[in-house]
Amino acid sequence: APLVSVTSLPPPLPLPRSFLLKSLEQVRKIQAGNSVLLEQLCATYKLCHPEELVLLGHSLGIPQASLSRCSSQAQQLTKCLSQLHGGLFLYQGLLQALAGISPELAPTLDALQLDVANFATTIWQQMESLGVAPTVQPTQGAMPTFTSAFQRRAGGVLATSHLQRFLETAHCALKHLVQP
Amino acid sequence: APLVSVTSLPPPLPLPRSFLLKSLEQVRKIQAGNSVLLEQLCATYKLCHPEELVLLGHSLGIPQASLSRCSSQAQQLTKCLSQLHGGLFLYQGLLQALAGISPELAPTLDALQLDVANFATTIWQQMESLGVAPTVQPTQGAMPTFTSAFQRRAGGVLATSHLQRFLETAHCALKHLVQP
Amino acid sequence: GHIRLSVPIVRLGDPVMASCTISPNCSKLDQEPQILWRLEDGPNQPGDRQQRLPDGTQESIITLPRVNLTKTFVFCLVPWGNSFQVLDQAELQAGYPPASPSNLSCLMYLTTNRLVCQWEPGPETHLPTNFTLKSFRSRADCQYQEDSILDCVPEDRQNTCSIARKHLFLYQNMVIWVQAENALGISESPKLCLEPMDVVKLEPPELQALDGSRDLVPRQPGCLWLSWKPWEPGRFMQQECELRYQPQLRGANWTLVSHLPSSEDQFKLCGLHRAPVYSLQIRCIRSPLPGLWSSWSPALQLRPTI
Amino acid sequence: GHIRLSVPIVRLGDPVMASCTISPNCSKLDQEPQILWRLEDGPNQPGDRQQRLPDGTQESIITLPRVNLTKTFVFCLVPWGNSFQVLDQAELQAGYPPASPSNLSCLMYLTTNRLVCQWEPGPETHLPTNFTLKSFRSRADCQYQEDSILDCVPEDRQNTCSIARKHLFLYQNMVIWVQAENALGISESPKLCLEPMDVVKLEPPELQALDGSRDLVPRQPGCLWLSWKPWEPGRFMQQECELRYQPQLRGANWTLVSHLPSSEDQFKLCGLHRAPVYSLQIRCIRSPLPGLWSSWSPALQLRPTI
Repeated sequence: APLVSVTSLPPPLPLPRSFLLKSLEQVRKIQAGNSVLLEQLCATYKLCHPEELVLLGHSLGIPQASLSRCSSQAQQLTKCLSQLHGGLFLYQGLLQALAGISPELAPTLDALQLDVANFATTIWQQMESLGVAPTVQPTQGAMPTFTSAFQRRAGGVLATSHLQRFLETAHCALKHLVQP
Repeated sequence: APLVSVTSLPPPLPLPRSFLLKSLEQVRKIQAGNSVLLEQLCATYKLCHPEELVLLGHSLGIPQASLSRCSSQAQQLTKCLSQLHGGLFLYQGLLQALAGISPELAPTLDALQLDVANFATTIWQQMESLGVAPTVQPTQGAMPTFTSAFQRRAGGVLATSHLQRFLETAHCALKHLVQP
Repeated sequence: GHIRLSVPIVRLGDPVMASCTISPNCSKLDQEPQILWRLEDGPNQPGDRQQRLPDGTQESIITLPRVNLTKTFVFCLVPWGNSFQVLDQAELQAGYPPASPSNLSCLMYLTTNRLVCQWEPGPETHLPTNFTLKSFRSRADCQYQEDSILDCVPEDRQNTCSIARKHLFLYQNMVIWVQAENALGISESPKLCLEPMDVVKLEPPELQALDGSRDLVPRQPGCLWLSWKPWEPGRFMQQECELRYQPQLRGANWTLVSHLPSSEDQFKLCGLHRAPVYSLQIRCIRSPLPGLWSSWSPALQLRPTI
Repeated sequence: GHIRLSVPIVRLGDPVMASCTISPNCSKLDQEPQILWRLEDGPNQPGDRQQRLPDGTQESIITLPRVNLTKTFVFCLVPWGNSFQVLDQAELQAGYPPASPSNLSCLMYLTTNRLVCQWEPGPETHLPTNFTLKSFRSRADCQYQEDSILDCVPEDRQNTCSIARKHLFLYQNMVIWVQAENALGISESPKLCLEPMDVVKLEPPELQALDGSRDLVPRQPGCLWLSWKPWEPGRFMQQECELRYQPQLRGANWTLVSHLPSSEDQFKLCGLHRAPVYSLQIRCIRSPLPGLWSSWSPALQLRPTI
């Protein structure tokens, strides 16, 4: 059964079911760690409203990744995988830039960063197996620099809430692929 | 009551009873630690016969301290205290030269060395209180150097068995002073 | 936006002043935005006054008359569309300077070869407060300082610290005290003058019943035969011991036998008739040199000969 | 005097040769002293042969045909007056090379985020033997090596080592094995190929009885109402659970209910009549991805409705 119903495109690639199941599990694992981090930032530093940090996010230059090619309407598998990898790679770098955020949050942040990096690797290796990986891995763009503890914490709130939205889209797309 | 009965000498110095009691206790404490070290050297390295190491002791140059002025026949208090201090000072240096003898013996050796050093200080301070201390503390002479683990262990057997005999004499002399 | 506090750590109940400044080149904002403040989860409120500095910077100043929380997050915000945007956040801590630590006491342990001191830290300061056990060696009267000993830093939140053998002269006086320090001040406990061996904590000897069936012990009615040996690590110390015994009857009192030697191979306790079973305990003290009583040995239950 | 051993560490049962030499400038001795040997506490004995070397050195050689002790002190002595003097001592060790460690297995723990591996070290070697858990990351088939992971060194005498999260790719295969090494040789265990998450050790859910008095649960005879939620750290995993129950009667067997979901708010178990009290336990496994069964939950004792 075809996975997508868009015509005039190359035929859909067969993604192994185990890859999809493992990816879904990784999404949920990262979502769980991410939620813990958001709750800790709210409880410890009273930073509970990401919508109040939009202006700061702009001035710090906190980036956001898109998953437009993974929406169920116009799913283009190769491009979706590539966007998924690119986004995870971006957030992994962003989480790394938050290092030193606070001793209490460090274990959660470190674990989250590793989970995101591992997931990005899983996706990349699948792209390689399918022969759709670019010849060179993308390199990380410039990351925001934080000049105060508050900026780092606010950056943490923004990065985790962006990642949360990214993962919701990714989960939906993967779910659609595993049970078409 | 005079402490010694030798005539034609300056009158005996009054040694505080608490100094004598504390000195006796320190002698017994060092004797106990010393015995443990001797037993450990025998049990661990089968070096149970100091009399078989005389030749080695000569060639290594393991020194021995005298307490001739503390014998009950001709006790000369100032000279006895000075010999006691000198001997303890010598053995403390010798025990220090044994450092690295073996990981198992190190705690016992370290404790013993500290007890001997502390006892030497007690004696020296008493000599100062009596006004009979020389103006400069003695300095340590050349200590044997050991070129093998066996030499160091054999040196340990010799040093501890010399110290044991020295302490027996000291105990006897102090006992005589505390109960004339 | 940038918040400055007059002091970041204050005494509880003291006032604190905060200023929030917005530089004029913050292009996304109005030229003269209204600066608002928020404490913890509280409502947004204006400052006491807002002014424009010569360089165009907007500054709002607020005075918090009494700081009642030990930790407060202070936010500086501006209106933005229908909502607000946080520009900066500062953390304000409050507490008390440390009181003098009290009840400092030390015990010398022969098994670990450590002098262990404990103290009471005094009332909660609500601030990170460091305790340090300080000491120096001295002559008999504790008036003069010889070598000072390395500071002893207790493990996290323990009101106890132990000085290792290598820093001690066991038979020489030392002066010991505790220093408490936090961001609001320093205080010291009263100083203790002691010779480590004079506060040695011995263990009691092990009390043993002598087997009544041995020929060595002739049977005699109403008696108990005992033996004890000093606790091994304290064997080099001259000690004096005391024994207490009590018939196992309701309301019975202990009877004390004092001035016993530290070692007995065959000790006879007679004149026991009132009960079938007696409890016995022994404890010892360094003597005639100063010392502390050991705890009582575990009770031995014995039946006197008939 | 100086002892030289042909080898300082040998296989148990192997022979070893020792020589003791005395230089001619050892003035306190005879020119040609008789060199004697002593093993441990044994008697003094002459060597196999004694010779004078061209430079005047005396040399005695002894062969120990079979070394039967794991540790032997060898002494070289000379007669001296009525007794003997020790000139040198050497320590001879004996044992076996390590066997291949066996039964290597690993579990991934989600609370500590560590992959814990254990193994059996094989028979005693009598020599200091170092075990090292070695590993590298690989692709699906475990044929190719990607990054190698830092060696994991177990704590003293523990046959277990744990690899921290930062060295792991949880969803990628890795190759793991144990290397044993002592003075007599090196050996390796068979290699394990696994993906850490496939050996995750989940904890069972907490099984709870639903209060029968609540309106939500209509009373119906011979039934039990239960609920469970997955163990929190494993909640992100798709799981399948199974329940077992047993009437509390002598000789009763467990009844199994399989293919249950990992979470149930209101699970009804009916048709229970034979006993007044039932024991119930639940366990779960990652599914459909590979996993290991959790242990059974602690038993819940429940009385069916009448």
